[in-house]
Amino acid sequence: MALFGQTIICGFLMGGVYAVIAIGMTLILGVMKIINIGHGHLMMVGMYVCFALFASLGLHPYIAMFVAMPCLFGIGYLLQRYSIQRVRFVDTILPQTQVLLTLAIGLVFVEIIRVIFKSDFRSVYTPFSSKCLYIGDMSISLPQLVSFGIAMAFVAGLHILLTRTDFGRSIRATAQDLDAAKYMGVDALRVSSLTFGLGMALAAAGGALLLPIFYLFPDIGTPFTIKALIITILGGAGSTVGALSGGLVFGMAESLGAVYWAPGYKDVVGFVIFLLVLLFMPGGLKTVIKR
Amino acid sequence: MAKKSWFLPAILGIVAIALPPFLGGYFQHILILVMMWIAMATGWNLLGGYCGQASLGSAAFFGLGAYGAGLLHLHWGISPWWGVIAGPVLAIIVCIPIGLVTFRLRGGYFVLSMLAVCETIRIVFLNWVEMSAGPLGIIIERTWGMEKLPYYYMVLAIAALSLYVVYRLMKSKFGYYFVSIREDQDAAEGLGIPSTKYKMYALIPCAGIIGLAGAFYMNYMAFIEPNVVFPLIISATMILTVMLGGPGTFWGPALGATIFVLLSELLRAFAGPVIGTIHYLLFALILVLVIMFLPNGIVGEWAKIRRLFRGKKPVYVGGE
Amino acid sequence: MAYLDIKHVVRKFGGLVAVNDITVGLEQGEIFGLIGPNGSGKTTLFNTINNYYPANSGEIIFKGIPITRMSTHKICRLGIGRTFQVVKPLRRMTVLENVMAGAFLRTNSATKARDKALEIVDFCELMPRKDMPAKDLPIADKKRMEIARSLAGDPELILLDETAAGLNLKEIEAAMVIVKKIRDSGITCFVVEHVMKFLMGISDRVMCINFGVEIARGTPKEMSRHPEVIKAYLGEEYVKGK
Amino acid sequence: MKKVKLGLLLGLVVVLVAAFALPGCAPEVAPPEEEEEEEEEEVPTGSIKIGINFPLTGAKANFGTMDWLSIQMAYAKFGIEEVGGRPIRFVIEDNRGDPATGKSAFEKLAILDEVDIVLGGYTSSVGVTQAAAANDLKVPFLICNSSKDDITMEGWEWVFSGARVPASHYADAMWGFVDGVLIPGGVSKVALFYEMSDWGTSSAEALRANFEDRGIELVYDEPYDSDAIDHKPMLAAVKAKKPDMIMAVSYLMDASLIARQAGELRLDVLCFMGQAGGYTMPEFVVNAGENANYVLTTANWSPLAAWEGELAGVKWTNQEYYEGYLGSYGGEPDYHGAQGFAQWMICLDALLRIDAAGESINRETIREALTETNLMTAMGLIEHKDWCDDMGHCYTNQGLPLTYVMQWQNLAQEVVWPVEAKSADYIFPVPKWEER
Repeated sequence: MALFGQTIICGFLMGGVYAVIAIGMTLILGVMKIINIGHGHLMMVGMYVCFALFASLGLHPYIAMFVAMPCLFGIGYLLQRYSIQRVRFVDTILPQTQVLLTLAIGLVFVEIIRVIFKSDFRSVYTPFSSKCLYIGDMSISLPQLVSFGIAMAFVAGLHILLTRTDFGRSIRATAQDLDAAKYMGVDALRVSSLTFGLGMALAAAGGALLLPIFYLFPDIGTPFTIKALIITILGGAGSTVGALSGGLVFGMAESLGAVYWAPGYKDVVGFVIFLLVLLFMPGGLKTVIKR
Repeated sequence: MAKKSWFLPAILGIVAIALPPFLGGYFQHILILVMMWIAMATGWNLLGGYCGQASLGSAAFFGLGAYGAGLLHLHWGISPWWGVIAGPVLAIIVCIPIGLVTFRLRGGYFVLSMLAVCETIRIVFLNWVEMSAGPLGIIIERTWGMEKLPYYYMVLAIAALSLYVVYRLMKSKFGYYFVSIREDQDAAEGLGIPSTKYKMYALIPCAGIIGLAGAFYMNYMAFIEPNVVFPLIISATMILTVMLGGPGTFWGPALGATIFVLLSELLRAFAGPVIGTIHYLLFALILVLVIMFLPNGIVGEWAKIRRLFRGKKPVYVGGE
Repeated sequence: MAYLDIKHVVRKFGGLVAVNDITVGLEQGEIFGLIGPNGSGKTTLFNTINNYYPANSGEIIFKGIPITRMSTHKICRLGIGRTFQVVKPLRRMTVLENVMAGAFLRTNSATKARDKALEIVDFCELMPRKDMPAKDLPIADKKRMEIARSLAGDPELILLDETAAGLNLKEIEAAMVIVKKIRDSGITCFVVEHVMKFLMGISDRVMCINFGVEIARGTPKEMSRHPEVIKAYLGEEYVKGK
Repeated sequence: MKKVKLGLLLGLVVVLVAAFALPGCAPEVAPPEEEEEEEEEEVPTGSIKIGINFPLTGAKANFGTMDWLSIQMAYAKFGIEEVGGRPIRFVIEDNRGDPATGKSAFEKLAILDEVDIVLGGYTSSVGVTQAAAANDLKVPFLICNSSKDDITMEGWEWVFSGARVPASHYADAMWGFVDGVLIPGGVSKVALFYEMSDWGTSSAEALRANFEDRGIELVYDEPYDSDAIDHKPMLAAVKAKKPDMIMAVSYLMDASLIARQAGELRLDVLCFMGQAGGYTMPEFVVNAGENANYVLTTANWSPLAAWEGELAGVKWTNQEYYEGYLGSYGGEPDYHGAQGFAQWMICLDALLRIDAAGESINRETIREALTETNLMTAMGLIEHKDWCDDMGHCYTNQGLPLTYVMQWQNLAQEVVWPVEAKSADYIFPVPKWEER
């Protein structure tokens, strides 16, 4: 029982952090129909910004986050505006050109970081990092709990942004029907650039939340890209609620897999979910939730 | 689609056959890699470039090909050269169910599903130690030690074969149907083309060719383990080589693979000592620029390149 | 038993009933026109015939073979070709290659397909453009190419969807000539048209539908006077005026 | 279309020509060492070329770089810049931790640069391909880190692995400790989990066998994915099995993560034993903090090991290497670095012995000299011997550096076993988490 409870707790808390990382992805996929393979790598850049601030000024990632996010927002905006946009509507034989472009961009960032910080492993360990609450035999890691809280705050904030503000509306309009949005006078390029920036900023936030409980090296990105993709598909592109629920479900699936199947196979759980959702529930969880 | 022209193949063939014996082992090794990648890129191009089903998981077929050879040796002590048959067969057997599932998806989702499939296979091979020796990998005795020419001519044959297969396919009904499916699946259906069936017809030779390359890799490198033959980077490299040369063109992938291997090796080995560890950064940057400015690859954008060299400003199709 | 029998076909999209209990029979060798205002369900009816959208109820029988649940490409193989209202050219293939793609339906040899395609291209007066990439064609030629493409598969019945839409008078004339030629070569034509003039000129029988229901049927002459039709097209008062 | 073809043809020809022409002038381009850029114009013909083949970029670069830096340290330390009037020159090749690239690099070193000996070998998969190439091309190859047993089990006579420890022998010193301390201390149930890699799996095989010989029950025995983000589920499962001892084989950061999360879960055991790797690294204590305390680990090198000796008239001590590295590169070295340091000592020693014997230095003589290596190094006394172990593994040119059991005490590593080498007493059983 304690084991099961512990497993659920772990999955749940990780899921929250995954959700933040995935929301960036889901926004970008939803609005621009771009699958951003470089997502995890840009998250890694955000983490390094936080790390640099921690190393130099001793800022805790939770604070450094608010520096990292604007940085990544800028990077994302520029990337989309001047690089990805260029190939988006180009008439290419492979329709997936932008996917590959994001892949290559990811590589570039990894190498840039590698040149600056080397391939060494970094970590931001504060005594707080291993504080815990104990319920009977089960433990809840405080930093994970805090991360979870912040994560939820971001999700809520983003949800409000998308539903209450004009900018949010224009984003959703573009997501639903690009041409229609254009006719209604939405500056699609601006919206998509801002969305991409936003997505990157959220990725950075996710990275910052991860930093105290995890560690850091230039190639950290790929597994997170894949997790984010799975969650995005699971939750349904363009939906914050979807991403959140997807994140939680995925997090728990992962830890349940690790306990009751085998730690080595836990990733397979994710992929299986991914394929099943793609095939039998194309809309993802959001369609279920809507009803 | 490739037009009939014996000129180019003849010249290249002569160069490819006649030159290597006069080269040192190192260059022979590089040429072997070039040929291996030509075969893989050409195979990928059949499904991705011509049939429009770009897959980010083709490393699965490479790995299966390699393991098809390796497992023979591991379990039954059979010479891995039989893998040249077993590898492709294994790849094809596995690719059929994969196709049946993933071909139900279109566009980006197909790309991702293939990625998921490939990663799943990698993890299974890592964990299922009794079947695949897991991360311990498989070591074999190499047939020829430092003698490289046999390997070279073998892989040259593989590359030539793959080019020939694709050439014949694209000249035939299949070629027209593949491209029709790429261009507009609905219209294709309306013309009486069973699209899923023909995607299969594209996938099978694709998997076979890549599997063949994998089987060769096993025999040449003499060591494989899942993280060496199934990683995302191999799938990605296949796409990037094709992107570089020109998807949906006959010579594109071959050109792309050649440039890709030589460029990365030149940067690493000969620029590396001068510019230090940033050589890979340079490499990645070049990739980005190519994808940005030559989205249809060198062959695909040949007209644009020529305009560039004539000093006229290239015009971008679509764009902003 | 008609050549193509459409019996009580219904097709719904969510709440909206796009095709509501249409029943019609086509005779071999005729040009049958289907008219109706925009959104009256003409194209939807076509899409149910070759099963892009499966019909919710009712059945479709071609040459005595029920094709209601048959997959699109099989239906085509059975001898029903079609063109699209929104043209779907195979963009990066040349006109000739487009037509060849159609021709391969009946042959496996590239040369045979090529000859067939050339013949059809000539038939549709596209010769001068045969090596042009389809995406660069003007709209009129795109539509013509689509006709050629489906003809290449030797259909016995061809569904022509708004062939005249967006063409100028001269082009319409030309199109009419071609459709006539097709019919004369013994192929039954089922023509959906928005442009009255086009249909009136060529069709033997015309059916008019609105909101998915049949409102009139008869010869072109009758139709042009039929109050319901005029109402559907021009509105109530014109009927009174007449 | 025709034009395209023509252009293409030209393009291909140009590329091919370039490919063959450029490398031709390569050896001049390749500098011996970063800091010797200027002299590299006229390289003395008769120089002794030392090939360096490590991952210097890519994900594995951290250890590759550590090896290379340590080799440079040793080179500077012993100050021998020429042997028998022939200057020593390094030719650096970066393999990105990818076997195919590693092979390319090796071929280039052996064929193009005509090096006399190659130092390299980090990660099992690269190491094994390099070793195979070395044996084919008949180039002496000093392998530094790659732990894969098979590398020296193939009977490759050109491959020398004195300083590196085969994966299945990392824990040798531990068994004494197990028999002498743990079993009497009441350890009967062990939970074993290991990184899903060659090193992890081969280690696990050896450990499993030895535990079972001693009638110790393995209550948990699973591989895990070393770049997993959250190891708690696995640890929770382990906890549920109530083992007396944890035996963990971990790569690097996952080690500290596991130690930390074990603490968070209050996973109480009599003894948490790590298998070298991550548990011995400086990063471990940085990232695990307090949780590092009392963790025991096997090790095949320690800055505390009192190795010392004299080579080429220069006195050295193990401690000195450690401090030297710390001083000049601002980071602590671990056993990978020490192996690099040792490998240069072995290489230099061989060169000097050949010279002393008045023979000319070439691949053949180097190989012969290496077979007679008997040298005290930073990894202890190194000999290249052929021998078999009780698992039926037979090795060629394989040394067997002494291994230890160490324990983290107040955030510092102490050698606790074997007793004669100990720097502190072991603490066993370790206190419960609540009581810390």
